Amino acid sequence: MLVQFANWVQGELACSPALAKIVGILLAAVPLATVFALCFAFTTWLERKGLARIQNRIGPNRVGPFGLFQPIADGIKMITKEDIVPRSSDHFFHLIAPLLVLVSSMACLAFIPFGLGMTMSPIDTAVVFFFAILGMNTLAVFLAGWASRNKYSLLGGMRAVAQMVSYEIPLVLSAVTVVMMVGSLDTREIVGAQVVEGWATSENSGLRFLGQIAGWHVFTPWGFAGFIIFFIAALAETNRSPFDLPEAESEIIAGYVTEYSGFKFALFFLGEYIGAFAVLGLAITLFLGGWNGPNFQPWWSSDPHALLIPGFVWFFFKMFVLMAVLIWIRGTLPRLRVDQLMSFAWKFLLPLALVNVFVAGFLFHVAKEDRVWASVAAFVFLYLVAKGLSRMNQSDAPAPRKYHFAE
Amino acid sequence: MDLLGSGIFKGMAVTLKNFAMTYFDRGRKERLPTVQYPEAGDTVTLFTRNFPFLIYDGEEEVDGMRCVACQICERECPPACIYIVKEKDENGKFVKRPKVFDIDVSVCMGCQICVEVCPFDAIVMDSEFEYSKEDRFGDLLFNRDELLKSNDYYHKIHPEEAQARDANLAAKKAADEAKKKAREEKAAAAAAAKAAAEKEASEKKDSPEASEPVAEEPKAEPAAPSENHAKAESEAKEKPAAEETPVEEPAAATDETEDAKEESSGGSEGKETSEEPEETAGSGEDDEKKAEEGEGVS
Amino acid sequence: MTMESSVVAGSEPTVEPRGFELIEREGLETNLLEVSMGPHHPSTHGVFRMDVKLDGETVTELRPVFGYLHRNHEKLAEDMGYLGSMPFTDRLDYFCSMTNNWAYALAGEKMIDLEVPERAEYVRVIMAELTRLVNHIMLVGFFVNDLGALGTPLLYALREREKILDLFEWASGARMMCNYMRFGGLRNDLPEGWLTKCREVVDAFPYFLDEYEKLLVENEIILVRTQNVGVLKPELAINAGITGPMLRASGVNYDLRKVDAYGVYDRFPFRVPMGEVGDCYDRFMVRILEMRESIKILRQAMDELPEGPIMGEAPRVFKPPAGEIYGRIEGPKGELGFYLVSDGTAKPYRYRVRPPSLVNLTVLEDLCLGHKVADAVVILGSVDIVLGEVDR
Amino acid sequence: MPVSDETPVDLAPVLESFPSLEVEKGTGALITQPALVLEVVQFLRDDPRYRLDYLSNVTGIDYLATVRKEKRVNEEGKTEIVKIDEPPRMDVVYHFYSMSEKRGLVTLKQRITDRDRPVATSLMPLFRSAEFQEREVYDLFGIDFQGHLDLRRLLMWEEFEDFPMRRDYVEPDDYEYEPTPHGEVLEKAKTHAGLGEGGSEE
Repeated sequence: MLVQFANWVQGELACSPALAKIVGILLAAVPLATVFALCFAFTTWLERKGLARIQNRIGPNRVGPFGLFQPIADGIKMITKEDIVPRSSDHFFHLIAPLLVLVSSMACLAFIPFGLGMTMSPIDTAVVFFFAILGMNTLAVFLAGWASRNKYSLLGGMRAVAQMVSYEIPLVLSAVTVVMMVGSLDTREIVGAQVVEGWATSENSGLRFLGQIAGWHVFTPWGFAGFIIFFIAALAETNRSPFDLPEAESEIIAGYVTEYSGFKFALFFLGEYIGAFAVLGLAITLFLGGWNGPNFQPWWSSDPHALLIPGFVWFFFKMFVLMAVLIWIRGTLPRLRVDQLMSFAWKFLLPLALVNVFVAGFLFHVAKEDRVWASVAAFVFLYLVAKGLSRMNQSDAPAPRKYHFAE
Repeated sequence: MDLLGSGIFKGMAVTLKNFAMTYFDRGRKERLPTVQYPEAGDTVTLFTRNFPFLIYDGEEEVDGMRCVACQICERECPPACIYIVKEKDENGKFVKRPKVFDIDVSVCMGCQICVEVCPFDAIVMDSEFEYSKEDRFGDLLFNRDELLKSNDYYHKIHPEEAQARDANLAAKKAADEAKKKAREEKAAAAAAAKAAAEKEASEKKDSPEASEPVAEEPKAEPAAPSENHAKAESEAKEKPAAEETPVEEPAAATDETEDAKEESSGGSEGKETSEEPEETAGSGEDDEKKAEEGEGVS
Repeated sequence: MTMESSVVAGSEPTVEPRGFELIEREGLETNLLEVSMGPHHPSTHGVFRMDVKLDGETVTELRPVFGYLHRNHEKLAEDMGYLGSMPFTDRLDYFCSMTNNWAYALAGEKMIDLEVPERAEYVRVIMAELTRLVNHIMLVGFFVNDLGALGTPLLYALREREKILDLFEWASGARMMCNYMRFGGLRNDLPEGWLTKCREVVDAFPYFLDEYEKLLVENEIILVRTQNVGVLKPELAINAGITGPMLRASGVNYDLRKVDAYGVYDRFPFRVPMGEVGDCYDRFMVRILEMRESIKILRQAMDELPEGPIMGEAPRVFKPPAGEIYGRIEGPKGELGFYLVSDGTAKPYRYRVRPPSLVNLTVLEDLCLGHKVADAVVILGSVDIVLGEVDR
Repeated sequence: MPVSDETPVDLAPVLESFPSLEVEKGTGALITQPALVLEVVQFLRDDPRYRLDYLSNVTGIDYLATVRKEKRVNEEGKTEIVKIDEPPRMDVVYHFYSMSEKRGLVTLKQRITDRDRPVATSLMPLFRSAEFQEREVYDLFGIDFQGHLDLRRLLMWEEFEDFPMRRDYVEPDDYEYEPTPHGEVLEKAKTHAGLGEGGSEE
């Protein structure tokens, strides 16, 4: 709808191409910013409620029905709060850092196809651009830690750099498998490749239904392993539990956001969630079929490409499911230690991701015919590799112990 | 390690179960223990205690007050949050009533020691807990009139305890009555002998009858001055003897021993701490006299 | 911060200043990072400070600093009668007011040779074991919270603790500051129906523990975070006077409930769980296993609870003969001792609390050296301190 | 009544080895001079008849100069009350147990006669558990422990000057204004209100 509206406006403004371009960008950017700001608000509510239920509490229930207006109340509180800047901090960078986090996260969203024709910046090298811009996040976080002039902030900033740089490699490597298999860096093409064409446009409604799922990359051995690696690395990349070391509240207070208050803190908060949306959005695009989902032929249309449920509904549904998983993980797991975190990245995820790339190449080039057997073999192989790697890393494998009693 | 991360998945199953169970009725009781405070009721139990209050019997707040300003609670209060000034009538004599009875509830820790030491069941613990006030200092300093609450209220918040206390009081009163009667008879019989003995006593020693510990009942009239004087002397002799025994009589005995203990503890404290209210100075006597004043009320 | 102590009466104490040194590494001249963790740090369990020197993230020096909550409890107690200190003992270790009461009552009873009625002894055992449950469950909750688990286990622990606190409130009138025990017995008898409710709570507790263990014990992250972290050797543990679960986690069998058999503990068969390695995981597990043993004791004590008076022939105000006594019990945190010196008056001449938390802190630096900052927090969590008791 | 199952400790061997030790009347505590204490404790710790490997409690006691009354039987066979001048002193009290042998309790007191400049010997070289507890004694009583490696204030702040657990300690007169029913505190506080520092806003 929005797209059609945008096209119509651009058509009307065709007389002056420059103006049309600016209006076009605005028309794409404004809904993006609004929608994701709303998503952010809803996610904070969801997170608070979900965590509360996991912890046997009720959660916010005073502001609005089910506490739904709690994010608004929080927002008002954040905006009206005093903005405290430490006297000895680097004021300019202290101000810039939260903006940079938000901007880089927001920019990443531009490459995600939310629905058919709903990619804000449809370029051929979207995946590369995505990772390039995501890398800016690291810089911003370190800037915040450095500029605050606080030892905890500095520790948090350094942890963030170490962690994000290490986890970016398995993240990219697992994305590489998809790029290899699809043969394109364009996110739209990657989504398109996950539809089984023959089924999706067939007359049989059952096949049509399945056609939208069966091609998801997550159902292939390399895709499955890739998705798990990608997901774990995404947790670390977005500083979510159990990899939330840069802001580990039990060790370094709040890490790099220790010295932030008021609206700047809210920006960090917002930026982090938007970053999480972006990375999850990429995960959906790469492995979970993007905006495709089980769908039906609308009764009013005979167009084989027409869908009953619009694509963006599927996309946001998937995003919130993944978000819920993040919340669930956050409610359950304790945090890793710095050295364990790093060794997990370098000694486990990275080799596994590399092996996964080889497996993907093998399947793509060698075992084209015997697909089923090759797939099973690849699954088993990947599992064995993962297990072997974990064995190798922990020479004195921690295990539950038996205890004896003295009478 | 059989499966990678199996422990983690087990843990996640537990949290998922907890998440889901909060939406079921059975789970709600078990797993959602939150009480929505202002709407849902409080959970006051039988012995719930917060801060003390003073009981009065009947309708009249001040007249029905059980407290006789014996100051035992003031002395025993561990954080020293009670402050008592005795009331005097026009003649400068003490009335068995506190003029000032302040409790600084910002200091009070609700330990219930005052309730335990009170021989008159006059101070008990309240279960009220909503004490938020606008003024941090002044409003949290409760004076006598704020502290006074009726016995009916006490019956309402701690029924069993209140009944026990009432029964205890009634029994004590009956015992006192009987004792008073007996003493009146005794006093009448000994009156003549006493008058004669008094002369001797002023020079030498007291008569043996007078030296036995006589506990005055709470509701009794103030004794005549001459009698008082004699008793003061007798007590002065009695006290050191009481102090020598390291362990005093058990508390949970008849009211007579209880009274005796109050006497001795009150007396010795009166000697040690010179912070006894200076009103007593009006009588112009020494320590014994002070102790006796304390006695006269209890 | 100066490392020298202030000069006092007497000759100057011998202090070996542990200085601030520059370390050279591959031509780089770097400083150690000195971080003051606390007194308002999220996971120092109260107003506690660790002056930590970090080489990167590795702890090279750690000094515990405390006293922020110091109120000179001992001096206060010397200024009031024996009974007057009883409510103040509640505030030592505010999780375990019942055991604190008991330890003090025990010392006082030793001093004036008081007999405690049997029913009171049983109720004391019940209360003490409930307190142990409260303390250990809270400790485990906070411990996992220190590991970074966003409070989920902690809130489960709070949920269970609430039930026990309700029991305490029902019996004593207050949830935490119970002030329930008296020299020679208890302040009041258990109310009607209390025992039934207590049985319910105790019977439900193992199910909760099962769930808790499922959530935590096999979790790989907890395993890697706690095993072989902060290893306390038994020799050092004995020498440093470590007591309680922390000592037993190092494999030393010393439980005062067995050794002293105070109260009626000799009537309950129970086992004392032992650790082998002495690391954080052992300390964590020993506490969980102790809870299971506590439940056994509780069940038996409730079954055998005799009828009778709850208060012996005990005076409320007493003057013990001149002398001194050291009474100790196995508190949930370790040996809680009360040392009373009497000069024959109604006030103690000297009143001393032997706080298990304070003594257990002695080895904190030894445990933390060479580990990461994150481990220091976890180790502190496994030591189990309550600042009300450390600072007194 | 509360029984201890621990074996009572026979003090004879240690008294034999250290003839200068005394046993305090009434309490049964060993009394030693600061100079001797390390040897005695080492003996108690290492001798197989004791093996007191666990130092439980360390504390101090402050005794001011007092006159003690004692009943004595004089030459004529009559009891009379004798007044004895007790010089001021300080005791450092140690409670020892044996974890390995389940033995206890042995109380050891270091008696310091010079109360104005109290110097004791630290047990930290032998027992780590003395570290914090001796620091606490130093902090609250001002007893200087020779041989303690890290003798600093433990509970009071570093700038604090006096030793609060001493019997003659006078609390500083620095009340803040706060409405209280206790008149004299209020009066004291009011005098401070004018002095600026230490007083309060009101």
